[in-house]
Amino acid sequence: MLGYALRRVLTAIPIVLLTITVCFFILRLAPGGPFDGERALPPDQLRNIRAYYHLDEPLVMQFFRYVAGVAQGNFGPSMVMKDFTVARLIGIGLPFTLMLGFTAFIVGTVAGLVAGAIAAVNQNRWPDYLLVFVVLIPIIIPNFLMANVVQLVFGVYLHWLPVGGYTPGAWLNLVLPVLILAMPHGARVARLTRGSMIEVLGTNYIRTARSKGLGARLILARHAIKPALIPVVSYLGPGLSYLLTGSLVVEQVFALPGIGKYFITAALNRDYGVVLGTTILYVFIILALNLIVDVVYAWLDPKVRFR
Amino acid sequence: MAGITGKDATLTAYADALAAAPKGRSLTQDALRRLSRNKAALVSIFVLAALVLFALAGPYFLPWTYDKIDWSAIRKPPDWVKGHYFGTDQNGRDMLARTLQGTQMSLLVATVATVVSVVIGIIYGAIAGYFGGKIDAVMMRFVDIMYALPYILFVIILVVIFGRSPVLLFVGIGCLEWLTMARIVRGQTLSIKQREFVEAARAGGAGPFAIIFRHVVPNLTGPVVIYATLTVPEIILTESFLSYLGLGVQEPQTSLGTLISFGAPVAEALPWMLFTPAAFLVVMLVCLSYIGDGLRDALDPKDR
Amino acid sequence: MKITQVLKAVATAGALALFMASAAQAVTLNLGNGSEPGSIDPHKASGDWENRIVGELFEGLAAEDIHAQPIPGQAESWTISDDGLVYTFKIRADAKWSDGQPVVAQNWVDAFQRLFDPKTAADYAYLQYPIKNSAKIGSGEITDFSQLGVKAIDDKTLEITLESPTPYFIGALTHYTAYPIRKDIIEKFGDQWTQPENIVGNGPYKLVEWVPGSYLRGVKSDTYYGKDSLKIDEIKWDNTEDLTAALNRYRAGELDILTDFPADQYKFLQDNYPGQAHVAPFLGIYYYVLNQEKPPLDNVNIRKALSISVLRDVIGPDVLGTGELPAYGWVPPGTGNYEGEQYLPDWSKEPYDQRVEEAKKLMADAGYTPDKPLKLQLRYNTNENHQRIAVAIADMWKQIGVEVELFNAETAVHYDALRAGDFNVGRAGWLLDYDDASNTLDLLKSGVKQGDTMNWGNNYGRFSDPKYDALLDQASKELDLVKRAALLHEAEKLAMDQFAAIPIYWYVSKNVVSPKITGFEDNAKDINRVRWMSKSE
Amino acid sequence: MADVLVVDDLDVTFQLHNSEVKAVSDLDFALAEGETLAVVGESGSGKSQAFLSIMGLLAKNGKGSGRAMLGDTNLIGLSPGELDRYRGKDIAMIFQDPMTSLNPALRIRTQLGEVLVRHQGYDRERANRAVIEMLERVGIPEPVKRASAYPHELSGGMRQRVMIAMALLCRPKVLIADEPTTALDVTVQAQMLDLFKTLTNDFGTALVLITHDLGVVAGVADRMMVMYGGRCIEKGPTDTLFYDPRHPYTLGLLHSTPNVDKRAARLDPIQGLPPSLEHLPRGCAFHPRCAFRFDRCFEERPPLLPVEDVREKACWYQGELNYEEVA
Repeated sequence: MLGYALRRVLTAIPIVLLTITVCFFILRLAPGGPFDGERALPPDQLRNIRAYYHLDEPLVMQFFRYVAGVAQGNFGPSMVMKDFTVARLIGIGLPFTLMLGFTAFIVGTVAGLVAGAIAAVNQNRWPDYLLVFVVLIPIIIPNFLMANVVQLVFGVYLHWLPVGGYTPGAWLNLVLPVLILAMPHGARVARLTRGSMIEVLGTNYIRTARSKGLGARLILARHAIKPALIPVVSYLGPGLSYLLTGSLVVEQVFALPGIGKYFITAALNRDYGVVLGTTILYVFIILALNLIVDVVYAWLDPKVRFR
Repeated sequence: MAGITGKDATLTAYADALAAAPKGRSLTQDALRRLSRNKAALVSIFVLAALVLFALAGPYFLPWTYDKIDWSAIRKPPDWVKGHYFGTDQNGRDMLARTLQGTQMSLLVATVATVVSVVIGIIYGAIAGYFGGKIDAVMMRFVDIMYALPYILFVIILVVIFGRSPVLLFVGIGCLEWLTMARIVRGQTLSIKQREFVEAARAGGAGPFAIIFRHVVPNLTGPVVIYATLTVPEIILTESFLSYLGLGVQEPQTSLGTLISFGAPVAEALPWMLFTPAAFLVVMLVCLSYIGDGLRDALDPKDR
Repeated sequence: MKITQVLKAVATAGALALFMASAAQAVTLNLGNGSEPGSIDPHKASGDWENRIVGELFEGLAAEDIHAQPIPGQAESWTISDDGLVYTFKIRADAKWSDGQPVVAQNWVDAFQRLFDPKTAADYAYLQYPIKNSAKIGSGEITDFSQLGVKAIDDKTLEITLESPTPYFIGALTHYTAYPIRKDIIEKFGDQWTQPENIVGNGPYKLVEWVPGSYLRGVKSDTYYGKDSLKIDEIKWDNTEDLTAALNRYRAGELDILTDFPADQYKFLQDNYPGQAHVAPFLGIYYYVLNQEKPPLDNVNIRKALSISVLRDVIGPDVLGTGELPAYGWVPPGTGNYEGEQYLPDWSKEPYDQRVEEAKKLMADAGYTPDKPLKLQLRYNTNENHQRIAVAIADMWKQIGVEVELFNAETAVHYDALRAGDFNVGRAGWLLDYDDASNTLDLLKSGVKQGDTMNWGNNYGRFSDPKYDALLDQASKELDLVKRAALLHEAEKLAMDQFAAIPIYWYVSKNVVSPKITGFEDNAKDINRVRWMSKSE
Repeated sequence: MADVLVVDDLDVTFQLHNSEVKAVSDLDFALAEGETLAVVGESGSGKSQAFLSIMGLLAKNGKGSGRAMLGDTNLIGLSPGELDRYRGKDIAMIFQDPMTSLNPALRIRTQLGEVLVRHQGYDRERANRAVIEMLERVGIPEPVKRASAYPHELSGGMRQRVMIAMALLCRPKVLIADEPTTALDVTVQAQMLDLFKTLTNDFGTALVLITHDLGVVAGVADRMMVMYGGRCIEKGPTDTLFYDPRHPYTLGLLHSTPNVDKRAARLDPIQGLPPSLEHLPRGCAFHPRCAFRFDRCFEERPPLLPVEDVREKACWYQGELNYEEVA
């Protein structure tokens, strides 16, 4: 088990290296640079700045400089947010993004599981039809539209919740962002749970459990949930990845201090260091979470053992 | 994006079923029969077909084209006299005409991306499955890794490089979207290549690709159909996400995502700008979703 | 527990209670600042949203009054030599840094040396290039910083020498590039000196919190000489970028001022929040650059056809919805040091149909008709408003035989292409850095040969006319403001008659101001310092 | 001996899309304490559905009516909650496919122990000991180790033994075994039948053996009930039915089963296909395949009537059954 985890971590290294390499060169091939703003800089000014950030060196040199820096934990400076190093930006934004993401992840997963299970148990009766329809809504409506709508309804019209912004401790400000982030995730979990739960409830071993007179609640809790979770758990990896992309929008619309929106703005501004830094981080987080998901998977499905 | 509709789980289960019951054709026929009994799915098919037809043919019957500016009606609510049945945008262009054009564009990019991913998926999966062994292990490990990557980030980088050529962009998205298809095809190939008739074909000198296309691909109708119903909405939503980021298609062309991302901020001031494209998107995706659900139920060999 | 600990605890609790009590009364201004500041280092800042922060944390020799006109700031008075070249500033005796140290003349010497130091790589250093030897230091030609025209005579007396007389120089000193800095602090903290825990400023507010991606918070500085007249105790600069989201936050009462709003909501705001949306003339021009280096736009008649067939009157009121005024000239109305009549070409007074006919004829003469159209690529950076204008203008040009391909790209790519001359028609805009006509007219100056390359600066269209350059040169040496203005007017007419670019509209500033706020006066620079504002609950 | 289960007038109907199908009609039988009853029929004859309805395990669209008295309680029509007081305790069931009937995600110990915890109020530890004891009893080697195993770690025969152990943990009065040996190897089948015999004897449990395989019935069952088209068409002591079948279908079954009767020189399947329950033939459901049919068989359904003291059959034909005619 430990050896397995270790091997997984080791395989992560080439993946991260590959990601860095691809992103680095792709970004540099893209037209435009971090200093192509609305106003032309005088050539000597531009030369100064380029020298300051080592952009005047050959690309390969820059690449090795960057990789060497990353190996020492130095992600370099941000070329657009000049008062920050990439590491500091990430250091401030990451805890928030993780907190937001995990809260939404947990809320969405739990709500999705419950909703999916309720729908499955009531298959082809009104709670099922209702849930199947309700659950469609967050999946098909783009989240930026949804975010605008909830801001208007709950913030502007009803004055129930703050519309945006966040200061540490102001958890009310997180209700809407978490909602927007959690809804599509929860909806997908619900759909998957419903499907797999219906399948599990139709299996022979559930019939066996019923024949043992265990009672509906125990059957659901002990016999149905674990196997029904298997497809759900295998979705959680891609689902997390999707939560991250969702957090881009949510952070932007709700003015939250996470790292999600840096990625987009940095990609558009060609803030090379920030794009690379956030990408590496994302890949790491996702690989780590996939490892966790795999461990949970093995716990759920005894047939899977660590090889 | 991978997993928006949970298609992996669905399709993997279905592929297992296919591998277990290799009579692919009759399974598919069976499924169609079952599908025809699913009222929600049937209605959805008709509505979707009508919508697509309207999107394709509608523009020929409208008084305005999608790029024609009506200087006398800038940002005006619906006006039946002038023929702006769903109002105009801030450039005085007819919203209905633009929505129809946007629907065409969204369907086009979704189709392109889906076709690309199906093709790549079949080729990749078939190679992995047919040659097996080390090659298979390495290729499938690569797929696992790809699943782990946050590939919306790569999409954004692609957009940044490719600029705004929508077709090129969605070829790019298709190139990232093929993983599920590859897994299924591999599974199919693995099970089919064990069969006697494949041995016979091989003895008769048939090459791997002949075998794959004659014996594996015909069994994939079902998965491909489901895959398409589930992938199309994903791509449409991805496109709308990119539009929101300002990375959508070039004017005067438009897409549903672009229209919605312009309509969302003016939901109160110019509601008609949001309503029309949003209604099209919602109807289209609800239909696709019910069709997908219907197919999933229909193709599940366990008749519940 | 030891007695000291008890005392400490009591003291802390007391302080906390006091803090909370004062916090309850503290007047906080929630300012929707519209964007994440890239830097609040006065030498690295580059946007108006950064200015709104930096300008409260620091103060220059001159500051802006409620109408954004220069008034004495850290310098209580100054004298200008008769030749207009030497400025001597008397720094206020009570000017202090937020750590209590007095503000001294040397702080400006340090600041300007750092500003022009190539190693600082300051984007906007050129704004202070009127200062003697500054440009040469910036380009690395002079490495001895002591040759810079900034000298500390004594602790409270600063002398600045210019290259040539510059009528707007006091105005330029209100810009953040002319703020003083604390060299010791920068040396001590390096790149991190602008972080709240390190920064030392001399402005009315001091930074206490910076949450990237969300907000910055400043509180009244105890050491500011005018602290007693400040009505706002605390400023929260909010970074919400999404205009609709920011407006929603305003409507919910979370923000007091928005420094931009979606143009489409203007009517909605007027109807539902009367008097709160402020739209005012703003020193800036929105224009299309025409690439005059290569055909077909090297042909002045085609440029003319393109320009006169643009119906500018519909752009502001209808397409944008905020009523921007049509632009026919190159210098925004109301720009300083520009006495005289606004440039208005004759064709602008003709009816539009007649202009279209004339344009058609011009195009036909050049060999283009609607059947055999001229194909042009129109580039704009991704933005809904730019897009709308491009769509509208493409349609206007269609009738005269021009087929436009629209091409949008993100800002970095757009300007990269413009600078490389890789376009036909490109969208651009210019907001004046300082209130002087030369600031826009310089945009059309010919390129300067530097080494092997031509530096065209912001003259993306590469309009080049020696007569024009000569006029500007002459004006820059002219001490008499009236004569200078006449020369500049002549230059403007010269360029516009050759259709050096297509001006489209004059910018407006768009603010939303809560009725609770007083002391917010619309002005042409769109600079509204918080020190003049107050807020009622 | 007292009857432990008395079934009376049992009907099972399924609601289809726009029709109703009767899977079981008018089933009557009684099961005495410790007795073994074999229920024989082809697939679709309703034999499984009848017992699933007694266990309350019908699919959602199925419904049972009539009486199935377990002691004083009618199991038919009880709510699942009420049924749970009897299921697994007084009446237990074993299913055809041991491979899928155990929960793959739970240890054997858990799946067995929970029955005792639920019905006998044992604590975990005591349940564990009882489980290991029972595993040993059903012939599982190394029961302590196996108890901690997951189902996929056991062979098919082993799993069926586990199923038997599970069903017998509470020493139920009635054990219903639905094709318990079909999925197993022939050698294992025999061992399994032996085990059934021994254990039901030991515990005094009445056994219902549902099967299509007469070979299974021969050595084990005391009585036998043959079903066709959802009805019982012949029942009586196993020996008498084997050596002297009175219903043409029973006769056909005997001759289509290998290794049962030395009289059968050849192995002959019954001609034709079992009927679809949705479209049962008029009259006797078996008449399309019957060699002895005559006019009446087409028109009227024969009732189940006593033939001799101990046996009943549902057939109009009263003459002697000559096997050669069937063939």
